[in-house]
Amino acid sequence: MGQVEATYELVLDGRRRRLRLKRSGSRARVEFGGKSLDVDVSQLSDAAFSLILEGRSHDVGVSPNAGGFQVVVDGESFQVGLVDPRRDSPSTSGTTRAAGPAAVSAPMPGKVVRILAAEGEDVSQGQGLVVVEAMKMQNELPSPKSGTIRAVRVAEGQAVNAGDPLVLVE
Amino acid sequence: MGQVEATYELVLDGRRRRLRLKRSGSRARVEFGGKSLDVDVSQLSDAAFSLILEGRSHDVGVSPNAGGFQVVVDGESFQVGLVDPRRDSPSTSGTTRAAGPAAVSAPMPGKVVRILAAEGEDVSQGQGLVVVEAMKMQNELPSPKSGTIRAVRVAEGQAVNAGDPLVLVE
Amino acid sequence: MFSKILIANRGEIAVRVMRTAREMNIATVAVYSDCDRAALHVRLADEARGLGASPSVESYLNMDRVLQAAEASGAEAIHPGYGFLSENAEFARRCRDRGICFIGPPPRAMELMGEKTAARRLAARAGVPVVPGTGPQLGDSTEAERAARDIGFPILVKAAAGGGGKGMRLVTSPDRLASALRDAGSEARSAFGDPAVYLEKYLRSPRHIEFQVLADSHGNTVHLGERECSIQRRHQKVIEECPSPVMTGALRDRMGQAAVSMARACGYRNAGTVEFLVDRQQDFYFLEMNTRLQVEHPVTEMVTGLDLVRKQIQIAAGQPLGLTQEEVRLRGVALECRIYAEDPEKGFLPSPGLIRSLSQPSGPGVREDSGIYQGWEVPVYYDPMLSKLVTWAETRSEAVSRMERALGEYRISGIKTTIPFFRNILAHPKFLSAELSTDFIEKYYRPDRSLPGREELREVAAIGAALYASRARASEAGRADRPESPWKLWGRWNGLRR
Amino acid sequence: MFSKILIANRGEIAVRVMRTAREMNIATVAVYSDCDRAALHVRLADEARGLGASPSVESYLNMDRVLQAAEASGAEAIHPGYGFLSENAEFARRCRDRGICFIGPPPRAMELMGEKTAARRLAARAGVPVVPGTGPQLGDSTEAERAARDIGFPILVKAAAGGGGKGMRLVTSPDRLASALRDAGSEARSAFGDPAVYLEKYLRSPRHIEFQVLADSHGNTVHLGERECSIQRRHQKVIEECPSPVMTGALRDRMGQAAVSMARACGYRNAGTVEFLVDRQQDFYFLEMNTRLQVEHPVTEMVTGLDLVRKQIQIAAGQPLGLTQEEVRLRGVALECRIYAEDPEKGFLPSPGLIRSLSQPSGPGVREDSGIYQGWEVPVYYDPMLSKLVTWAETRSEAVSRMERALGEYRISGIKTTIPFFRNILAHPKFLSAELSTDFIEKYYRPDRSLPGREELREVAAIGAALYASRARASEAGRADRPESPWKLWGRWNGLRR
Repeated sequence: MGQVEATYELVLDGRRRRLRLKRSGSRARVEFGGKSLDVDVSQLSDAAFSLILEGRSHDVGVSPNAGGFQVVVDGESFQVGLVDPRRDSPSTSGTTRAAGPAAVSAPMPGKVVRILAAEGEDVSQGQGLVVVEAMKMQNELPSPKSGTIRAVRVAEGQAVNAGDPLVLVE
Repeated sequence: MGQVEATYELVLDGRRRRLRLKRSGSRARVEFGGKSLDVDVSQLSDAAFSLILEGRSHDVGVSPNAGGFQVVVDGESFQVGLVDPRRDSPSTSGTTRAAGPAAVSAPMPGKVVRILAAEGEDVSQGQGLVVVEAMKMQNELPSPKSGTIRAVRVAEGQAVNAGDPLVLVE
Repeated sequence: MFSKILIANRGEIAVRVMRTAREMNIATVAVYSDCDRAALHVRLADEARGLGASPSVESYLNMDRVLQAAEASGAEAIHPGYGFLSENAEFARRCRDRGICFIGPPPRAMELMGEKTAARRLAARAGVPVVPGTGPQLGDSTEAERAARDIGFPILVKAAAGGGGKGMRLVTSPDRLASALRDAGSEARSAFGDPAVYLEKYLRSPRHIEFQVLADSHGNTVHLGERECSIQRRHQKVIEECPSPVMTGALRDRMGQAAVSMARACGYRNAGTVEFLVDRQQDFYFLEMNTRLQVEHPVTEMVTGLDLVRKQIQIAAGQPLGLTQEEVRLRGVALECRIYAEDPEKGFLPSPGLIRSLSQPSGPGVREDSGIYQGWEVPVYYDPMLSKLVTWAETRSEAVSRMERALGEYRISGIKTTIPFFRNILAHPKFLSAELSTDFIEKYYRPDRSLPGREELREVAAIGAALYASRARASEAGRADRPESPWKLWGRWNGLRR
Repeated sequence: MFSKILIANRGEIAVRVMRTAREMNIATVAVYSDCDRAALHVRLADEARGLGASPSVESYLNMDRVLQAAEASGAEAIHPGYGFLSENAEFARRCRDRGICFIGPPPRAMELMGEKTAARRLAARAGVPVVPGTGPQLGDSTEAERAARDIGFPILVKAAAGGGGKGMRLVTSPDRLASALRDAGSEARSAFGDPAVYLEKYLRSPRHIEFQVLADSHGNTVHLGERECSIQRRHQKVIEECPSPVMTGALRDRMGQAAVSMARACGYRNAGTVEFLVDRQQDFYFLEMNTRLQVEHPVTEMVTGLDLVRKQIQIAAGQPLGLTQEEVRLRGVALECRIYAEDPEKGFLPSPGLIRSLSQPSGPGVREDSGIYQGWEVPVYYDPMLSKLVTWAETRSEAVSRMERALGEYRISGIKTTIPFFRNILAHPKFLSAELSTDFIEKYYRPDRSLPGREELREVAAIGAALYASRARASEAGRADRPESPWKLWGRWNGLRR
């Protein structure tokens, strides 16, 4: 895999943490949380690694997603956010902001079965705005904040992909 | 997968056969052995396809090897040779010719444990020339023809890869 | 015996049925919707026929297309699996009219058991205890209230044509009855096209225990013991086991006999399941009969040693059961976890998508009935069940340890699954001590309760993410893997963001 | 009970042992050679320690390094699996000397059973029938010939320290005896460092039937019934089953008692196997005792319901067996096929390499104990066994059908395996009618006998190759996948070709 040296800003369990990685072939040195660790890395496939850290063996599967990565370690699943250094904010699907417009986006692919609010309508935080059906389950998506519906981007019966913006509240 | 139209010279069960393939996305038309077949193709991975031919479903895994391809159809394994149009001869590991020099090459990766003939020695067809060990098994490789050892390319104890030429008989 | 059958289903159950058919030397025909072209059940079948577009109504629920596929392929019988057309009496009749054997019960038995209050009446006539309750004619609200007081609060209002928790309301005091009747009736009308509801006594923390029955066309009916399915979420079973930890030989005989009586009462043939609620006094009440193979049938198979699909096919082909009640022997304990494509960290949100890496558990005492593979894209159109993980051992505690081991070995990335949810539940002391009830998950499941050692793994996850990111950054193609921020998309769409 | 154990092995058996350890809540330490860094047993272990270079003598056979790994990790016990150090009494002693529990028999029992003629003498003293034969002192050729005539031709000349067919000669007439003694002795010297040979009566077409025994340190010894392992190739078992199709209750009792006597006679503890040959008259003869877990132990596990590795660990930890002979119950029939990385079309040539695609069988009655995964490169250094496929069913014919189904579901590409070989053998009428013997493969296996339907699949193979080639041609990278012709390589090397 050649030489790599990089620093990442990660979001773990809601907290931002810095990780420094220095890798040369199967050997990696990681500085993280005040510790310095030697890691033996074996790449199993595009999406999977075997890591040995201080004698402990870990099987790791990584999948990129909207929020960063889903990382499955020894069968346990974790969400690890990655801060884009160019924008310095974690890219997270369905992220809301306290001020300014907030989008309600589809958390998974599916079909819009009901729209519960119209453009111009005042809504309160937590109020159901759209019902999306996937895998025979209906999921009501709540408003991230109190405000006014600025835009409804979808129609009932429409298919949507994960991350598609559905409604904008301001 | 876009459009493909090509003709292949294949070697199946020792016989050379022509196959004409016209593919557009998941639809393919194949002319082969005097028949014309419609095939529904679904690519499962780099190395695997699901094919439906006249209503019959087949699971196909393909691996390139020295002789062409190993093709596993519904769990049954086949060797399919491919004639290189630029050379017009099937590239086959360990292929022998009636006339001219014949190479004995390693049929699998392993270690040379014994060499049974020296350069300049006369040997007869079938006579053991080299013993290669792999996976705790010793395999004696016979001479493909009667003749004289022209060259011995390996030494006892040496590691070899599949296809490596070991001895040349002329 | 049949020489070819069509399996009118998809996913793990279609694969399950094909396996037995192949062992019986019967050719198999798969059917598939557009998005299921590369599904495992299509890959493993001898023949495959497309049905149409991905939504179920245009494919797996479309009787005309399924029947056309059966006729075009020359299949002599159809196995419906569970769900889809499996409990559709009209479909069973249409099969019969076309001379195709429907591998399941007679249409009349399906209908009798499909209407809940009719099934309750039949149970009562057959001497099988039912939960105290009413028929679907409730009269006016005064009469309904009188009936409710007779039964005693709390009561459940339930849709007569119902199922799956639709048209159901729990009522704890008389003053809430009228509105509950109105709401449940309206929900029942929209869900089933029938507003009829009835009242039933609400049992607190009951156990859900069901009996597997087999009946042939020669008059033989036996039961294969019970399954306990008390661990439920949204009225859906998620963990099942055989035998029930509270079962005794005497109770099994009585409940088994009740199950056999129900099957006889409705003229049942083939495999079916009689469901009961069991209270803390070990009194049992008939709940309903499922007229098909159940999702959870493998736990019975592991403990009895029988192949239920083989029995179904043999019965449908007119063969005698070849098994007396005395010959049914239970051995050891089996557990099943239903692995769903859902995100337990986000309220069990559906999680369809591409399976990027997968290793499935195996080894001693482990069976996996799965419909997935690495590289398969789990579609958005159907039930989220990916596979059923089953373990068997001599004792319940060993079967639980084995399940924990197998869940730990099950590695899947790309989509979220309920595997962590099961590890959480199985580690609960109340699960280990078998204090099961249908409200177990409400009472005991704490999504934020971490398994021991999880915190150490979080650090490893961070390293894994960084290693992946370093590769992605190194290659030009890396960026393409990551979906763009919805904010950017949004901005592009309507120019709101600058 | 131990809190951590080291598994001094690799591949499927290391994975197998870890599974049970995890179920017992015991932490596991894997060891690995350089080429096994990414092996499945390393991925599934809690901890992992590198041993050294890939050749076995520098890694899995290196006692110092294995013991260092155990001490560094704090493991309290070592499970040796089979092969490698599993029957090495010196290793067992060195474990003991360092205060590490060796999960296996006492060193003295290993030594007693390791020397063949000593084991034969012990058997005879314990009243267990042995194949008629001599000790290792044969005297001069006249005396040897007299001994041979007493036994009766044909006879086998066998190495006293032998195993695996090395130092073995079949002699059909007296005039070939002298040269056979010379050849066998010289082969034995080079294989085992000991030229001693002995004579044994040659049984024609015998069955190989072995008994599993378990003995604890509290004086309890039981047998778990038999395994028939008559299907052998190059003196290696390839298909095993439990129970033996020729076994009767009375014969099982007698042979089982003989097996228990052997275990008691050598002071055995832990799991062991007593092997017998059985002739057509159902007379049985002690062959040897294997002082370790056998490759084929899963068929016994499926039929008895016991976990043999759990029993091994419990016994090693000093726990009593907790199982009487009467409590051992056999149920149904189990078969095992050993899947090797060998090319059956090329005389079973080893076939190491990259596993490009893999789907493993599962479902009812199927267990796979495997050490591989998609993307794993099977190394050239070790035994070619990839996995063990085991099926269980109520009857033998169903277990065979299930095995055929499971073999058909097993899809692996990139390397060749013995799967087609097993499909061929299982389809043979003599296999179905259970007419098994150790020369079955010589007598009945015909590599060129195609399964029905194979010819149609050949056409599909051609289409698959063309589809692959069309992709490869379309992409620039395609060519890089195909190794160059050795002719071209040769030409480049020494300029012989122009």
